[in-house]
Amino acid sequence: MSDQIKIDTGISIALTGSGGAGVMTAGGMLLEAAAKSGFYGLQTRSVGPQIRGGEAAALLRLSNHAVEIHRGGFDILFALDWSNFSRFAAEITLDENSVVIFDPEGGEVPEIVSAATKNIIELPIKKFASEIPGGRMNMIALGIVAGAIDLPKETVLGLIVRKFASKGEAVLEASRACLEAGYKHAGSVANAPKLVSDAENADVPRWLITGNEAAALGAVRGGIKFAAAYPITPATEILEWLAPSLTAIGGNLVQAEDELSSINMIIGASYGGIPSITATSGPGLALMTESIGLATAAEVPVVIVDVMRGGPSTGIPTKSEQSDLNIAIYGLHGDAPHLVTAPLSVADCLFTTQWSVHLAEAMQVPAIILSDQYLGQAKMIIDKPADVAFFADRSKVEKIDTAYTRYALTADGVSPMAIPGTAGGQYTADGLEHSVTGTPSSAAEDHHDQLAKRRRKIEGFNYGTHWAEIEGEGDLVIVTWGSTAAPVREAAELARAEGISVKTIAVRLLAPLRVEALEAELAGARRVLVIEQNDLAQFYRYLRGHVDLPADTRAYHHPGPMMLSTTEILSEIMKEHRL
Amino acid sequence: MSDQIKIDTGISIALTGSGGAGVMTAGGMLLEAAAKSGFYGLQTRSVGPQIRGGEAAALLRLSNHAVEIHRGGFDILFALDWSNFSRFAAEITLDENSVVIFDPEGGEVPEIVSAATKNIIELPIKKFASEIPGGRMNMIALGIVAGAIDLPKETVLGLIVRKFASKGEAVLEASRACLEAGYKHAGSVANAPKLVSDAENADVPRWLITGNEAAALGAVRGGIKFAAAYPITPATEILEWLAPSLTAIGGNLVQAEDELSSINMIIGASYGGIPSITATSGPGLALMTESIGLATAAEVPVVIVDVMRGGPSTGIPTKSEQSDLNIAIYGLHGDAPHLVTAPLSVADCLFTTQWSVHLAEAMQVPAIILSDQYLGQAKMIIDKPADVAFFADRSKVEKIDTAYTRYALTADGVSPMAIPGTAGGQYTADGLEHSVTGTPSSAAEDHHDQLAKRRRKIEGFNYGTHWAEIEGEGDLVIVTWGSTAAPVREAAELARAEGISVKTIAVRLLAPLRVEALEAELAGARRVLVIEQNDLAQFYRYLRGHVDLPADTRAYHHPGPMMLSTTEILSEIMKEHRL
Amino acid sequence: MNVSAPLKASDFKSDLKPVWCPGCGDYHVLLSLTKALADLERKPEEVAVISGIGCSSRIPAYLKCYGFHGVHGRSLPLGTGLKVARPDMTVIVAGGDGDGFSIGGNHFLHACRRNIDLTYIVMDNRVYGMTKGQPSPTTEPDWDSALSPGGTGLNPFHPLVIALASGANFVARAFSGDIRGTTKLISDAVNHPGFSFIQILSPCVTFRPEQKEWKSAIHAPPVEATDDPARAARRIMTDDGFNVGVLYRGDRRPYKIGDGVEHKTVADLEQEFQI
Amino acid sequence: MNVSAPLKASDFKSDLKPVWCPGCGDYHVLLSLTKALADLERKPEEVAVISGIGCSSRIPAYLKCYGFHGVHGRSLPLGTGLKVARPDMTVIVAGGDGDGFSIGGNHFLHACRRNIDLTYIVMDNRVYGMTKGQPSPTTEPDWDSALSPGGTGLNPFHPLVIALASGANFVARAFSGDIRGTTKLISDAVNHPGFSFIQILSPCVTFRPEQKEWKSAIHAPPVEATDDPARAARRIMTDDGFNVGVLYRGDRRPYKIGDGVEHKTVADLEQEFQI
Ligand SMILES: Cc1ncc(C[n+]2csc(CCOP(=O)(O)OP(=O)(O)O)c2C)c(N)n1
Ligand SMILES: Cc1ncc(C[n+]2csc(CCOP(=O)(O)OP(=O)(O)O)c2C)c(N)n1
Ligand code: SF4
Ligand code: SF4
Ligand SMILES: [Mg+2]
Ligand SMILES: [Mg+2]
Repeated sequence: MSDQIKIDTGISIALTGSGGAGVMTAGGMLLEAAAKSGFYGLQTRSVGPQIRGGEAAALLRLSNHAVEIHRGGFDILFALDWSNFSRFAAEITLDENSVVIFDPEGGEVPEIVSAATKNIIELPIKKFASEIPGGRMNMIALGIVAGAIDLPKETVLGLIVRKFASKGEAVLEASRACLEAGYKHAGSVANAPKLVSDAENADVPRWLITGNEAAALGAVRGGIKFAAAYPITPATEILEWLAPSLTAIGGNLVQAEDELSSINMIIGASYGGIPSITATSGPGLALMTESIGLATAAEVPVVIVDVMRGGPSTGIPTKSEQSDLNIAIYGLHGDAPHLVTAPLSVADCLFTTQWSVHLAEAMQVPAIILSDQYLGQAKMIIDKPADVAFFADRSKVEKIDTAYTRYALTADGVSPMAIPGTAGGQYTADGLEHSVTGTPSSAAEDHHDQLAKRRRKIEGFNYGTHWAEIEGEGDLVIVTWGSTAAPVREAAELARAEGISVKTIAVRLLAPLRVEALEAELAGARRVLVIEQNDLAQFYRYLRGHVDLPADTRAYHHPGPMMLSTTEILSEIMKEHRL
Repeated sequence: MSDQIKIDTGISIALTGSGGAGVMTAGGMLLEAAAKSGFYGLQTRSVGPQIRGGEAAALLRLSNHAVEIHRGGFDILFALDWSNFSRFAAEITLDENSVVIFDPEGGEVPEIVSAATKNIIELPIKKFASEIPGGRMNMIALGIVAGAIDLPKETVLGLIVRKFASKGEAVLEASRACLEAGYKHAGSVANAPKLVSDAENADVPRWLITGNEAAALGAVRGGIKFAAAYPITPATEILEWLAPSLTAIGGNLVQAEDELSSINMIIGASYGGIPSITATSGPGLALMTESIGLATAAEVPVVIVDVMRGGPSTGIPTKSEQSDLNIAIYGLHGDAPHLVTAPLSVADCLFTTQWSVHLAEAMQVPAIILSDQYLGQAKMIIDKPADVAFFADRSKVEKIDTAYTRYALTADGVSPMAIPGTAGGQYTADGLEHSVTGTPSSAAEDHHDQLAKRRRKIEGFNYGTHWAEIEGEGDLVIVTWGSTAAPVREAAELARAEGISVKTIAVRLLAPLRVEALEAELAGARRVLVIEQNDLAQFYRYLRGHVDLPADTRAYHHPGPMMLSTTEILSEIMKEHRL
Repeated sequence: MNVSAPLKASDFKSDLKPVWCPGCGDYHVLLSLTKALADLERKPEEVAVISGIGCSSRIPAYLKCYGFHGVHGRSLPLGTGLKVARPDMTVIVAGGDGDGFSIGGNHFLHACRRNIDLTYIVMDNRVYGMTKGQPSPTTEPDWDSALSPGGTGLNPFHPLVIALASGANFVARAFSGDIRGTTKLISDAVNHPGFSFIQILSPCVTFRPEQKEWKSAIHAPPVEATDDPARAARRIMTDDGFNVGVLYRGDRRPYKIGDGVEHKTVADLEQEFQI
Repeated sequence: MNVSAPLKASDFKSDLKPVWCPGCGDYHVLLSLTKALADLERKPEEVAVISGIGCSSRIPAYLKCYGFHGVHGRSLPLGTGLKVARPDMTVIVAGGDGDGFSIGGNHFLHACRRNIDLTYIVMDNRVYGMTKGQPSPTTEPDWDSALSPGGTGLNPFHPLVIALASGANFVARAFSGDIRGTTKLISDAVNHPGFSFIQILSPCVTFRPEQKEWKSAIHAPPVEATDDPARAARRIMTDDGFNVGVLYRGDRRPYKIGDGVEHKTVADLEQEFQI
């Protein structure tokens, strides 16, 4: 086979425009129309530095089967204008098959675009819009693209009605007319790829959701009833979804003065027996580590979602990166074993959060969930998630007959907890080292016992098969985690279609690492590729530290802001294959 | 050779007593008298849970050559009384050669003591004291022990005069009389070991210093002029020494409201061109990590001394442990390379701190120094430290002719800094990712360039041979760090005396790890032992993650509160030797 | 324990021996707290005492209530989370002046403002006892110490004024040696809705032996408690710092978000994602 | 740049285009600040502007002075360290209400108390602009938002009162739209010794469009600035929040520890360890 694998999994579309052009609205409607028409897809957004408004790009991928991430190239670029296009150029890779549509009033086609493809179509969109009273370019673009890729007009019209009905007849009419105009000119883009529906998938019930929403929902599905919040990009949506939702289900969300407070609020609430969560990003997580250590030592379950962004420091708040692995695993002072998990897709944000709530509660330990800006903010069409039976189910003492020992040395390390209010269960939770009763102690025996107990309870737990998603067989094994799992799994599938056997291990449970299981899965591996999105190959170093890897193990990694793409990973697979 | 190596390096003495008995005073005078008499030695203190007062043990080791740590067993135990002796029993290991002196009025000899040795000597110390007006048991004990081990009486008397002269003639006279009484009864302890002076060492100029004092002095020797402080055990002495000292040399120390503030104060001062430091322990370090990341990203040199104590959380504040390695190396969010060093002895606290100031300033990067409670608070007789030429010497722009680019991509990664006040050098330091000028940027190129620059400047620096202290040759290699270096080096020396060849590598520069140099040093190794004082074998995991270790590598480690002792490490060496 | 018989103060005391120095004011605070709890007729399991780090913050373990000895400076968020999630519990937060006004100052501000229904007791000894004698925000400007030779030169922090200015609903000053008065103030504070703050002057005999003199400086407030924060502030700002009693009683509504009732199921919430 | 000629406001402005929304109040603050610096006849290299994180905290990069855009909430400690270590620099700390009063509240308290000779400017828009519209401590209790549906129900934080109560030496309120007044207040604040605090009402037109009305609500204080903190506090607590001008001028001695003179050498310090 040739190195240039032809990838044909759906249609990738970029809509770009300057501030106020409304590309995100148009993109969102395209996505929803695809969803309603039985397709899958996703939309992400890329913006300039302005706080609000300013140039934006809506990046979509639509397909007749589930897709998790951009492919790495775009089939259609629709530029309402070219101002500040350079800001997005790196993200919008074009090739000779790409179709570019633009309005000549919006400036000259940039060199980088004209060098990539000859399929460049000029359409006077602005003029079309000006011919319709109240007409807007973005709605015309919507019609052109929807028509070009064969989305049914009625579906898009239905969305327009739902969206603009409340804005009055004039607005609605203008939008409708724009859409019609767009569909009319769709024929000018005859060489655009078409969406072809797959009868098998068409009727599966679908959801339209972001990873942040999915994580929040997973939390309440898992039994979360309390949250404390301090806003931070790109985690705020989790908190904003939880605020009304928790109140609705009889819980509470408190806006805290800072992250030191939010982490302690959830520890306090959870000490009170109420499953609790917070969400933040790197800078906030850094502020929380002292108190996550308290939760570890005092054995209070809490869940912290870290929606990662570019680091270090304030870094790049609006871009994705997997560079908080180190702090999540190793950021607590002292020997402080705790849980670290990572969702492997947008939909998996739901499962992983729900599972993490369950694990934290079962083991009375903090769990840090490493989501990221991509997973959190990508809007995705997914199959309606199955109900899984993971709930907060803490081991509690109900009736106390004899003296209660809060930190008793049980076989599995989990000691039944007395929830405040339980008569006879009174104890003092403590971050000082303590004896089995909770009394402060600096005796070597108590320290060793309690350290061993806290280690044992998370090392010995039965995590089942959820620690990773494993696919394929082969002596080339790719180990990955978090959002990078999506392009890895897609690339591996494409490689397999070309006859190359690749096994992928996407690790969901990062700490404690399931060393034995992982070594068993790696048993036949001749080569291992460890793939992730950060500069220091954090996961690779971590694996090396714990797992016996084949000599022929290589890290493939780069930091954000660019995601690792299916195409780039596929080309790494090819390199290994050629070796 | 037998497994029971006879260790004979000086005399180990434990003085114990209940609150107010004054064992620390007696111990301190014993140490000082030994120093004045040309010996070496050290004293540590172990106390009960009371905030102030309460039972205490003064633990000493005296020798005619430099000693860095307790041996692991005691030659002399002097119990003024037995109440709460059990609290210290684990720390005061006795064997059949140990001599025990006690006052029968102070209770029954505990089982654990009488089982260990038959050399138990009853002396009516309380009665002796009561016979002297104003007499105190601790001064009598001082006389007995000093006499028994052959310390010259005039020296001890001289100290008494200096210490008590200001308290009035009566007190002075009482102390003098007690001392005389003690010396008189020293003969009852005839079988105690004696201090024999070594002519070679006797005249070397000596200092009496703790590691915390040494670190503080190293800081000012390195050029520190500003400190911000938030008290925490066991780091406070560094700050308390710096407070008047910095003022005296024209600098400043500000007491901050918390550690979030203290770390930012030193970043602000250092941004202003003034070399700056703070000191803390695990909980405070955890609060600082977000802003240490800022210093990394904005390239502002600062030095943070973490005097480690038992963890996690509040843990065991008064006991030593090496469990903050993970947070020190990996505790910052994002990819944030910075320096981590660790002093290898009390005296080395001076060198390592001074060197760390130099390194931080040379590379414009934060340096975290991992000292610990043992190093920080042990009082030690050391040779007067040599002057080393490591100063703060930051690369600065003096005169700006063209546009200034603060974060210019230089070959070594270090970009000359404009110090506020320099005309034309105005720039904005930023924790947001930025271009070479410091302008915020989310462009992939800028992010990659700046990440690479910050990595390059610390990876490529020439650290010379200071990255580790390496001793001996052999196919058994011990790799260790921090305070554990002392018993490791001593045990290796004892093993060598028995004909076993052992090589020891005590790593001073923990991050960035000198991988090539370390691998070169390990080239001939057949077996490697990694030794440290924590529960999770943090250093071992870290080494595995970065260095190709021989298959036969084993971690030997345990958490605090007990230090790793020379005897226990020697027995590990024997195990490896027998294999 | 016979729960039907009224409980005595000693029923609230645990068997653990305090680590405090002999003579420390905190022993008296412990005593007053147990008396107040007995007077309040709470059951030990219905009370949670939450603290930070410091000598004073050791208090939870000496009680037979639920307790949480958290990290330095974060007792109020811990207590806030507990109280919001478990409004049925009586929550008392306790600690020192360093814990509450230095590292914990921000939480103090915002807890007052939030007006959660809990009681916050600060055992103010104008020093960091636990770390062996450094100045705290309430320390006199000329108090000499190793960390601030010759004194800090800083105006002391006015906890009562800040509490008032930030919205605390009940503000009082007590002296630990005055067991009867302190007991009464604690039970009044617990009974008062919203955030109640009591500054208890509690001598550190080890690092501030001169505080033994406080006993004779203490006096009752010349006038009744007011419900006007501005008047209360002026009064506190001009008093001599030894005026004990209730200084302000407000009537702000305590913090409340949800009503604790399940209006929707999780399945209801999921509707919004359906296409 | 000809340093001998007097500098104009534009000499303090960098070429960087602000990321702010069109109409944001912070543009005016930037303008007033450059005018004040010109009026103060400072050289750009003698001034450092230090900020945290938020829309308003972006301001240093838009100036031609030295700047430090630190992390969220920590601008005052950064500025404090700089000023204590480099007393020759003019230090201005600037940021938002979230940055300064929520996450940064503790530093605000203690910076006022410490009375370092610097100027702290808070661009108060009663919202978290940067994170897209959450309530801040100064937000009205009934302001509806996604994170606090129906409003927080909390009394707003009174920054001027807290500043006074904590010991700030100069306290003023300004309105960003009033360029002349704001310019004058900034230069007065910089000239005043010790810690000067200015709350600048600076509308967030995007998330709080109703703040465009502030323009008409603003008025001068009815009376002259006072040097009595208690009177100033009463006045501020009872004003309508739109009273602009200097509200308090104190005469506390600015913070000072060492005198910057080398009285001893390091070798002198080492003596104490010699046996
Ligand atoms: C994060 C952190 N910083 C510092 C410390 C050290 N520390 C323990 S208690 C204390 C001060 C206690 O003072 P206060 O709250 O007044 O209590 P007191 O001992 O006087 O009762 C400090 C600084 C700590 N435990 N954690
Ligand atoms: C530790 C941390 N927590 C949260 C954030 C997210 N964050 C950035 S700016 C901001 C609030 C800004 O509000 P304000 O200070 O009022 O500034 P404005 O944008 O309104 O000018 C927050 C919460 C952060 N950057 N760092
Ligand atoms: S040090 Fe002071 S505050 Fe602490 S226990 Fe002793 S007397 Fe009490
Ligand atoms: S969001 Fe508000 S504060 Fe931020 S720039 Fe826009 S108008 Fe200004
Ligand atoms: Mg105190
Ligand atoms: Mg704001």
